[in-house]
Amino acid sequence: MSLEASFALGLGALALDVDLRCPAGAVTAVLGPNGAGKTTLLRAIAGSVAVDAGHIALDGRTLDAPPGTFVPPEQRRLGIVHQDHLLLPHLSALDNVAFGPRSRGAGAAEARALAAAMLERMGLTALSGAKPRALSGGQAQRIALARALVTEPDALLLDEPLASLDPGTRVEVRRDLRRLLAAVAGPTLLVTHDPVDVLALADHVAVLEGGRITQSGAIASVTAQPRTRYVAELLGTNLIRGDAAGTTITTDAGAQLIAAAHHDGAVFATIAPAAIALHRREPEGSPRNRWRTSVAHIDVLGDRVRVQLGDPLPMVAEVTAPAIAALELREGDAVWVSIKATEVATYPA
Amino acid sequence: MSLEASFALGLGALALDVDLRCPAGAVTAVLGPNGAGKTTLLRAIAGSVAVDAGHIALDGRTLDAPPGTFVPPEQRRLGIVHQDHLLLPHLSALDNVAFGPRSRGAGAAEARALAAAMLERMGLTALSGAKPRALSGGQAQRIALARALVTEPDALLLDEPLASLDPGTRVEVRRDLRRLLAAVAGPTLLVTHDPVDVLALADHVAVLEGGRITQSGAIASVTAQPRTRYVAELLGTNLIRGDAAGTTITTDAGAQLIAAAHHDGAVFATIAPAAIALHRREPEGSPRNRWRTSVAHIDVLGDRVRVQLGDPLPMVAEVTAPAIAALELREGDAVWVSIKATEVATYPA
Amino acid sequence: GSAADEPEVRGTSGGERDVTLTVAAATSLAGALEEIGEGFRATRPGVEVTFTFDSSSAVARQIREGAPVDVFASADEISMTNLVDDGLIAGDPAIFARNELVIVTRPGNPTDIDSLADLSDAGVIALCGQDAPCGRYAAVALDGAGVVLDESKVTRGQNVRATLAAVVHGDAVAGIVYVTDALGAEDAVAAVAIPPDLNVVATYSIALAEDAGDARTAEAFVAYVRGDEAQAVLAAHGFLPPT
Amino acid sequence: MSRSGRRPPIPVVVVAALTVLFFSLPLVGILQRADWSTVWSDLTTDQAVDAIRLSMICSVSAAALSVVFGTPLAWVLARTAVPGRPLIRGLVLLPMVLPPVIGGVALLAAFSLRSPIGSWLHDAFGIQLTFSTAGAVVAATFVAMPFYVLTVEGALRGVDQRYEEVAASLGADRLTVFRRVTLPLIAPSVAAGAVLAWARALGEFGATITFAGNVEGRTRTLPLAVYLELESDEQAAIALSLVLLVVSLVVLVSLRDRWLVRR
Amino acid sequence: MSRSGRRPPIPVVVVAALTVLFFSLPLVGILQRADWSTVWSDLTTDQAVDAIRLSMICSVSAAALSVVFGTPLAWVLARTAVPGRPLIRGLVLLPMVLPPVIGGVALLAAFSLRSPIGSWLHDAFGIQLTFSTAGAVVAATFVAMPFYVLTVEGALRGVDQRYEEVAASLGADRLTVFRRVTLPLIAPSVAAGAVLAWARALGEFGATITFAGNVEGRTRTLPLAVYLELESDEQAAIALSLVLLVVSLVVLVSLRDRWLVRR
Ligand SMILES: Nc1ncnc2c1ncn2[C@@H]1O[C@H](COP(=O)(O)OP(=O)(O)OP(=O)(O)O)[C@@H](O)[C@H]1O
Ligand SMILES: Nc1ncnc2c1ncn2[C@@H]1O[C@H](COP(=O)(O)OP(=O)(O)OP(=O)(O)O)[C@@H](O)[C@H]1O
Ligand SMILES: [Mg+2]
Ligand SMILES: [Mg+2]
Repeated sequence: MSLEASFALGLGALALDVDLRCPAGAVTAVLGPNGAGKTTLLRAIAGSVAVDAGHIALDGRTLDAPPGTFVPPEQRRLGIVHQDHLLLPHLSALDNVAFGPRSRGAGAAEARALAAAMLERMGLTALSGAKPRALSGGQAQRIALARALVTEPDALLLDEPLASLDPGTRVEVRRDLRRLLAAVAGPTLLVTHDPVDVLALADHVAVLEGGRITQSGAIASVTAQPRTRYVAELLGTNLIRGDAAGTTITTDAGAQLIAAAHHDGAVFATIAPAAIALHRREPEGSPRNRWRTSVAHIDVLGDRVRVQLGDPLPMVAEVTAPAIAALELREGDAVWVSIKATEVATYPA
Repeated sequence: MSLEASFALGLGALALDVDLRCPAGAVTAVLGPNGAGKTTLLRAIAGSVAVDAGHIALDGRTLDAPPGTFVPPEQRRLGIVHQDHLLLPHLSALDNVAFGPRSRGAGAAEARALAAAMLERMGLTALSGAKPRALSGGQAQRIALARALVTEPDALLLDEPLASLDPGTRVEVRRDLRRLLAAVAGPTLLVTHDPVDVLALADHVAVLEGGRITQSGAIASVTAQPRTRYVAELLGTNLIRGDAAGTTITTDAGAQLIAAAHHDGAVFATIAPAAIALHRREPEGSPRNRWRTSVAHIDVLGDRVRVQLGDPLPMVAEVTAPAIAALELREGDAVWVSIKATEVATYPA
Repeated sequence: GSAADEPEVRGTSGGERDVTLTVAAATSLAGALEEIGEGFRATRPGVEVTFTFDSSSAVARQIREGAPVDVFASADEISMTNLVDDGLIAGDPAIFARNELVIVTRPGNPTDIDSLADLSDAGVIALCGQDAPCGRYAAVALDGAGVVLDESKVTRGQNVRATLAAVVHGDAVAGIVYVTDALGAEDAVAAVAIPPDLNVVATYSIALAEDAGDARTAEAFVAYVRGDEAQAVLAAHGFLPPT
Repeated sequence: MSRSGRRPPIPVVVVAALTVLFFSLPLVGILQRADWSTVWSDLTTDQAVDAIRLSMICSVSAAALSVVFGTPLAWVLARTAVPGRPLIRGLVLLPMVLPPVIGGVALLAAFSLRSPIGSWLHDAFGIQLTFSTAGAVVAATFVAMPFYVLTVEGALRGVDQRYEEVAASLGADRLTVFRRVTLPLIAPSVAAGAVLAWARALGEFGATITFAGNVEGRTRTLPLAVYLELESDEQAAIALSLVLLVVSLVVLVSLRDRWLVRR
Repeated sequence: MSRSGRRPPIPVVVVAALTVLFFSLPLVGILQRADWSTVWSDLTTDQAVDAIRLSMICSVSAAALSVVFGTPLAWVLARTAVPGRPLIRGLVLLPMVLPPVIGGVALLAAFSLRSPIGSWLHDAFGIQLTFSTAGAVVAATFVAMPFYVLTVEGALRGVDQRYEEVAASLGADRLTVFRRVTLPLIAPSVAAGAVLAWARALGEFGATITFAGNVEGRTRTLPLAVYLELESDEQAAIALSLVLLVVSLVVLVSLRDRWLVRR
C-alpha cells in the first residue's frame, strides 16, 4: 500500500517534475523553499489538478495516468489536512468530522456516531458543537486532523499542518500528530518548512526545489549528507562542492580544503559551524586547513554567535559570545580560520 | 525620543490593556500567542484604530489621548512593515519606496531619487522596476523595509516581518534587518513568534497574552525569570509556581520541591529540561528532589528526546536518544525523577 | 445643438427671429405633425418648431408639472378638458382632426371576423387601456353593438400602437384601433370596418398653453394646423377632417 | 465598536449626502403626491388586489426560476473554461440594459404562437405563453435573471476552492460538494441575487406588457395596473406604486451588508 | 493550462445551455425580423443620427455623473458607520427595481418647474430639466447610478484595508490614500460599475420620456426614437434597436472576468 507519484505537471510558472515513492506506514516529509511546488504536488495526488504526463498510483491502483485514467478526487480515498484547517465554516466541529463518512454513503446518524467516536478518541468531545470560528487555531487543526482520519484514508496528505500555530500550541499539536500518525496504515506525506517537524514526525524526507526533487531518502542519510545549499542551511551546516584528489578538495572558485578521507572526483564536503575556529593571528598547531578571510556578517543569537565568513570559502562559523568578545571581531575585520581535516566530512557528489 | 503606549482598547472579543515604554534606538520585541492582540497594539500606535482610554505618545508628542487628541495616521511619522509585505500591487518597487517621500511632499523626481538611493544602499537597485508580484518573498520583504525606512520614521513597527519567509530566506532577511535596525534612531517595536528573532534582533521584550502584558524587561531578565507558561514554553524550560518557605516550595497542587536558595512567599521556579534525570528505579545519591511519576508523552527530536512527565509536577525532561533506549521508556510507563536543588532556580512571583 | 447651447428666446418680444415653439402632442399624431412642422417652418423662417410626443395624458401631466409647452395637441378630449379646467389652456381648444375606429385582424383575416359581435368568442382581443381614449371609444362601440368581452380575453396595450402591435407581432387575434393606425400598418394587418352607426369618432383638439412663450407664433401654428396645407397632410395620414 | 478616531472627510460626506438627497427627493415627492385618504380604498379594489396577487406570483416565480436556472449557468461561467464565455455572459446580461419593450418584442419573436418554438410548445404541450401568467413569468425572468447570474457568478469566483477540494477528498462527489459546501459558502450571495432578481421582476413593465400582454387577472401585474391607472386616476396609480415602492424598499433595506461582500 | 482532468457534470451543463438558449433565442428572433437591406439607410437618417448622438451624450454623462457622485456615496456606505446605512442603500437601489415610468413621475414631483427645487433651479440658475438634455441626463443617472454604487460599494468592502493603513503610515492623507491606493485597487470594479451604469443609461426609456419628454435633438434618445418609429416605421425601429443591442453586447462582452471579482 505505497504511494507512487512519478509525473510532470505545468501550472503557471511552475514546472513540476517529480518521482516520489512513499512507503506505507511511514511518514515522508517534503521540504522545500516557498514556491517549490509542494502544495501543487499534494494537489496533484489529491486529484485537484491533473498531471500532464506520468502517473500517480496508490497501492497499485492508478489514480492518474494521462491520457486514459483520471480517478476523480472523491474516489481517491485520501485524507488532507491543510495549514489553514479549512473546516467548513457553516458546520459544527462534529458535522465537519461527519462530513467524510456521510459523503461516503453512511447515514446521518451513523456518520455522526463515527465522528463522535473519533472526537472521543482524540479527546475533543467537548468541542463537538462548536462552530469553526469559535475554535482556537490548535483546536481547529485537531478537528481537521480528526476529519481527515475518520474516513480511514488510504493515504494522508498534510500541508504544513503546524505552520499557522503559535509555538506553544505547535508543540502540543505536533505531539498529537505523532501519536495519530503512528496508527496510520497507509503512506503519509507531510509538507513542512520546519526541520523540527521532520525530526519529530518523519521517517523519510524528500527535498523539493524549483519543481524537482533534489534529494530524498532516510532522514539520517539526508541530514548526514546534504546535497543542496537549501538542505545544508536548514541543517545549519556548511556545504561545499568541489573536486577531490585524495584528501585535497578543490572548489570551483579554486580554494582548497583538506579532508581526512580519500576521495576522487566530484564530492560534497560539510563542515559543522561549531567545528570552525576563528583567530586574530595565524593559528599554530595541528589543524591542516587554515586561511585568512574577512568577516561578512555577525549574527548574535543569545549566547551563541554565527559568523558569516567571506571568500575564498564562504561559510558560517559558530562561536560563543565570550569568544567573539575576546577576539574583538567586527563585521569587515580580517580573521584567520582553522579547521581540522577530520571535521571535513566528504561524500561523492 | 521614546514611545509610550499606555491605553485600553476593545475590539471585537479582544480587550487590550497595555502599558508599554519603548526606548529610542532600541528594539522592543512583542511576543505572544495567536490572538493576543499584538497586531492590534501596533495598529493602535499607527492610528489605524483609536484607543478607548489612556494615551500614546512618541517623543513627548501625544498621538492619541481620548477624548481630546487624535493625530491622524499620516501625521504620526511611523514606519510599518507587515508579515505580508503589502507592497502596492500596481506600483513598481521603486515607486513603492518613493510613495512615502512623495506623500510627505517631495516632488516626483525628488521622491524617486530618494527611493533609488535607499534601494542602492540596500543593494536592491536591480529590483527597482519590478512589480511586487514578480518579486520573491524575501525580495518583497526587503523592499517593504526600504519603503518603511526611506521616510526616516520616528518609530518603526514590524509585525512578524519574517514569518512568511522560508527558513533560508528568513536568515538572510533577518541579517539585513539587524543591520538596518542598528541605524534606526527611534524606538522599534518588533512583533514575532520566533525566539530566534528576539535573540538576534531585540534589546527588550514584552510578552502580550490575552490583551495584557504579562512580562516585560531586558531579554536576559525575561529569559532568566519567565513568569508565564507561554514564555517558559517558548524558552523550552519548565515553570512552576508555588509558595516558598525557606528552601521548600509547595505548589497549588500540593507537590513539594526543594530549591537551593531561600525564599518566602509566592515564587516561581524554573528547571531546565536537561537538568531533570530519569530512572527506572528509585535513584540513590545526592539529588534532594525525587519522586515517582508517569510518562505522558515522548517527543523524539533527532538525537534528543523530550519526555513529558505526569502529576504531581507536570514538566518536560530532555534526555538523549541512547539514554531513553537504555531506560526502555514508553508512554504510560512509571518513572522516577530526580533533580538537584541547585538546578531549581527560584525568584519571587 | 443640445439644450445648453440652443438659443431660446421666450416672452412676447414680438419678432419671430430665433423663436422656438414647443408643441406637445399625442404620439399618434407624430408622423403627421412632424410633416406639418416642416411646412410651418418653411412659411416662417427663423421659427424653430420642436415636438415632444407621449400619450395625451402623459403630455398633459408634464404641462401640469410646468413643462414649457406652447401648443398642446391632444388625441383625448378628457386630457384637454382637464387642462382647460385647471386653467392651463389659453382660449378654447379647436378640433383639427377626427379619427374612426376599425377592427384589425391578422393579414387575410384567418379567424373570419366580420363584425364587433365576432370578437366575443374569437380569442384574445387587443384593446387600449379602459381610460385611454381609444379604449374608451372601443368600449362605447362594443356597448353599442351589445358585445360583452370577457376581460380575461382582453389584453390592453399601453397605447394604440402597442394595441396594434399585439395583433401584428403578438398572438391577439384582433384589435380595435384607429383607422390611421391600421393604415400605417399597411399589409401587416387586415382591417374590418365598423359600421358608422356603431363607430365612434375621436376628435383631436389643439390649443395654446396658458403660459405659452410666444403666443403670436403659437397662434400662427395652431392656425396653420387648421389650414389647408396641414389638413391635406392629416388626410394623407388617414385622419378625417374636423367636421 | 471602538471610537473611530476621525470623521470621514467633509467634502466626501457632502457629495454623498447630496447624492442621497437626489435619490430621496423623488421619493418624497411621490409620497407627497399621494392622497392618503384614498390610498386604502384604492388598494382594496378587486383589480388592485388581483394585480398585487399576480405581481407576487410572477416576481416570486421569476426569482425561483432565476435560482434554478441561473445557478448552473453562473457555475459554468465561473468554473469551467467554456469557450466564448465573455460572449455568453454578454448575452445573458443584455436584458439588464435593453429597453424592456424591445426585450418584449424579442421575446415575441422567439416564443409567440407564430414562432417555431411557440407553436411547438402550443401544439405539443398546449402551452401558450402570450396572454398567460406563464408568459408574464417568462418576461419577468428574462429581465430579472441577469441580476442573479451576475451576483452569483461573482460569489462563486470568490469562493476559496480549497474548501471544495478538501470536501472532494473526503469522498463528496461534485453534486454533494456543491450542495453541502459551495452553496452554503455562497448562501448570502444567492440570497442577495435572488432578492435583486425578485425586486427587478416586481418592477417589470415593458417586456411583460409587450410579450405577455395586459390581461386582467392573468398578466396585469402591479406596474401594468399602475400604467393603466396613470391614464385616468393618478391617485390610484400612486397608491399602487406605493405598494411597489414600500415592498421593494423593505426588501432592499433588509439586504444585509455582508450580503454584498464575498467572504 | 493543465489538462482539466474531468468534464463539468452533464446535467449542470445542460441546464446552463438551456438557459443560454433562452437568452439567445429572443436575440436571434429580433435579428431575423430585421430587414437588412434597409438597416443602413434607416440608421443614417437625420433623426437616427441625432438619436444615436444624444444617446451617447446622455449615457456617457450618466456614467460620468455616477462615478463622480456614486464613488463618494459608495465610500461612505462601505467605510463609515453612517446611521441608517441599510435605509440609505435601499433608497439608492430603489430606481433599479422601480418601474421607470414611476421613476419619471417621481422625478417630476421632485424637479419639475412646479416643484420647489425645480423652480429654484430655474429662477436661480436658469436651469430647466424638462425638455432639456440635462433632464434626460438626470433621468438616466437616476436609473443607472444604483448599478455603479452597488458594484463599487462591494469592491470597497473587499479591499484589504491594510494597504490603506500602510499608505497612511507613509504620510499619505486620506485623499492621497484614496487616489493612489484605494482607487487603483478597485479600478476594475470602478470600470465594471461605470460600464454597467452606462449600459443601463443607454437603454433607459420610461423615466426619460416621463420626466424629460420626447423632444427631437434634446431628449429623444435611441430608445425613445425606437418607440416613435414603432408608431410608424417598424423596420427603422428594429434597426435602431440593433444599434442598442450591438453596442450593449460589445460593452458587456468586454467586461473581463476579473472585473467581476473583488481581489
Ligand atoms: N493555479 C495556479 N495557477 C498558476 N500558477 C500556479 C498555480 N498554482 C501554483 N502555481 C505556481 O506554482 C508555484 C508553486 O506553488 P506551490 O503552492 O505548489 O508552492 P509551495 O511549495 O507549496 O510554496 P509554499 O512553501 O509557499 O507553500 C507558485 O509560485 C505559482 O507560480
Ligand atoms: N477589526 C476587528 N473586529 C473585531 N475583532 C477584532 C478586530 N481586530 C482584532 N480583533 C480581535 O482581536 C483579536 C486579536 O487580534 P490580533 O490580530 O491583534 O492578534 P495577534 O496577537 O496579532 O495574533 P496573531 O499572532 O495571530 O497575529 C482577534 O482574535 C479578534 O478577536
Ligand atoms: Mg504550499
Ligand atoms: Mg498579528
